Amino acid sequence: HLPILQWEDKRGLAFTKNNLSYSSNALVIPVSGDYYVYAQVTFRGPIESHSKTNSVTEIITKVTDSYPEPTQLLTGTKTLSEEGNSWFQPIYLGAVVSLEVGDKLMVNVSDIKLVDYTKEHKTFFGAFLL
Amino acid sequence: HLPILQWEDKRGLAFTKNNLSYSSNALVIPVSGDYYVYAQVTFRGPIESHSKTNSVTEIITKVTDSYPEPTQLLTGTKTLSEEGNSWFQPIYLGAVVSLEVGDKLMVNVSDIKLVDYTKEHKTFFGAFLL
Amino acid sequence: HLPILQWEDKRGLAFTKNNLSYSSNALVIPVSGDYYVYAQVTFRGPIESHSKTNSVTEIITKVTDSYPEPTQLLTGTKTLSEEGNSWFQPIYLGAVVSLEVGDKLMVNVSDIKLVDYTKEHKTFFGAFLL
Amino acid sequence: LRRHATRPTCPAGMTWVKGAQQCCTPCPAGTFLLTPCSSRGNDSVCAACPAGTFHAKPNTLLKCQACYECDHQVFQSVLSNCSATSNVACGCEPGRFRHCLNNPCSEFICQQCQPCTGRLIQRPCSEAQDAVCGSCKPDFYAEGGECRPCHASAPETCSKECQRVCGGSGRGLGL
Amino acid sequence: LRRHATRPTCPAGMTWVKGAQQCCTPCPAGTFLLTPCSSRGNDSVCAACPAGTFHAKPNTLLKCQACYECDHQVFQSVLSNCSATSNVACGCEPGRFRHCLNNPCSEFICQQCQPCTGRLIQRPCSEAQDAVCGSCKPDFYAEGGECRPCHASAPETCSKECQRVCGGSGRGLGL
Repeated sequence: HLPILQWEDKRGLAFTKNNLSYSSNALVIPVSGDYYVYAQVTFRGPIESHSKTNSVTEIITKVTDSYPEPTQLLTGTKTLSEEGNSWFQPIYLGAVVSLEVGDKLMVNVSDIKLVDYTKEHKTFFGAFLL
Repeated sequence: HLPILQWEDKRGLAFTKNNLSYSSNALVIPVSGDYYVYAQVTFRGPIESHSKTNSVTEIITKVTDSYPEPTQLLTGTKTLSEEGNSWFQPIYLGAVVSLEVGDKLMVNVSDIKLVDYTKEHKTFFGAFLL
Repeated sequence: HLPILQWEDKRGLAFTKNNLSYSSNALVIPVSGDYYVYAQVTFRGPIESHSKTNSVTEIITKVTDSYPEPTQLLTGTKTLSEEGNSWFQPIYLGAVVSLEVGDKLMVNVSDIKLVDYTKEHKTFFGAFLL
Repeated sequence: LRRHATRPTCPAGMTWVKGAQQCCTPCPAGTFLLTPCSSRGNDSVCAACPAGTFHAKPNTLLKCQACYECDHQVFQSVLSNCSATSNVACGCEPGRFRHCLNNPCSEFICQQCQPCTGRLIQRPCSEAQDAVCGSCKPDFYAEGGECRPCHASAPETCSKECQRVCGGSGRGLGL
Repeated sequence: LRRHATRPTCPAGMTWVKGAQQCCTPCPAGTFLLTPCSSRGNDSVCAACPAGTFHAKPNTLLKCQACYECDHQVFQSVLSNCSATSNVACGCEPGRFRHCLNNPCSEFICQQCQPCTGRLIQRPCSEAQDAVCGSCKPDFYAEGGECRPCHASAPETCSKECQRVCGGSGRGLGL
């Protein structure tokens, strides 16, 4: 599977409430229902050690006890045509999904080294119960 | 007018509830109020039969009995600079709009053949009452 | 700081309600709580008087009495690789943020001249209380 | 409480108004529905679209649509202003033509017409398309893809097209 | 129920605190407001910003801002660590300079300084800009845009700049 992003859940703009908790890289659903789930990842490159990247992908996945494999809920994937000069590219995803208590939500990316993790307002992840 | 996308409203992640129904390519509003409406379309190309595409467009439109023409609610439009090699490009749109009972919401695209309809987590459409 | 966008809050699709008011380029928060804040700006260019633009940026910022400087809440920034021919590029941002009564929300952009202000469904800004 | 009436079809020229839960005559173009007609027989009250808004068609909407604006940054100009019954129409400033960015050409920039200096104009520049330049004008000669004016230069350097200009002055020089 | 007090202006040095609905002295930079001052006269209680957070200014915020991080993937280095009162400041690793991606240069990558091999350095590489190389150093000669060291090569292949090196060894060869 694609690498999973880690998140900060307390400092600065980050917060969790209404029992929506964050543990081992995942948001844990406290109550069954429909949630609007969203995430933005800002990618940037090129990274010297890397061969040319021709696309970046962000996927919000769900892990649930009721199924042995993660399910892809939302995917944003884009090709890059930047020919070597430096580039950056945000991908935003958001939609309503039905979740069960205990389900876990995670964000996977095509390549962790390309993720701009330096500023909390460029890469973020969240969910709220409707 | 631009072609209208068709959607799946039952299988997999798709669902409708609280009387928000889907019929003839449109979400039908069951109760007047303010809704957060959103849609993502993943475009991909090039398609052989096609001359070079230089832009892709996604529009969420409203059809209502109160007006004989559709109204454009949200538009995402992007030029492509991919010079012939294959590309893919998601466009996400979302905002709050005031809707009346019976209003219909649809998604139009610049070119249906360029839409990646293969995976439900790449192209999706929804709305929820605030 | 980056220039601040001005908005229309009454005509067409624009509206404010539940005391969320718009004044001097900012949405003013009437009640403390968690809000889903979102904005899309469609950028387009090139503009003749301009040297080549290599990136566009959209930032949703918060101004509050409790701190003498604006805080960046959400940032979408993208490089452009359009080499001179005309381009357009939407950037959508949205997330949940905790706000206090009286806080002001604004949208800053890297360059106002590059913003497509001509159609209300291409560039928009809003928030709703969860 | 009236059972939620499924949408009945209204007689011709009338539209179902949810607010009033009945058929009303729609408001004419240029206006919007201020108060719907009522079962006690009084008609819908329509009000004019405020400045900067319009409705091109009869309607029972509670608000008018916002007018678009022309994009002066890319040299668009107003062909016709927004009125209560029609959206703004945008074209190009003089000497420019529409370079479409999408189809149908709802997004376009206004590019400068090519000047056809020293050339015959096969098709003049218009809103919709650039000029098409023909061959060199009389008394102009082609050199390096450009058309240059013939000068009464010395006969020997005088190109074929320019004979008339320089040939005339060097009398006696046969064609 | 307290009437919703419109925002009064506080005396100098005090800030209106919504929670307490009154003016309190703000917490100094490096701290945040733990408990607001109360009308019973006790002052605001401020607490230090936890590690990884900061406030550069006096404030009445309930939380501190998260520090940025430097982008090591693009060879940024920490000029000054995040402290309770100031965000991290990022620069470039030695031998690299900032190549700005936007203006104001809040996004940048650290590109390798050009080495100026065999050349005089007109302006050394710095945090803000690349080195500017001058002409070839003494005892170097220019060939194909590069500066090559002069060898005690045979006098005849010895270029002008290298006379001193190879000229010296071929005694008697006039300048």
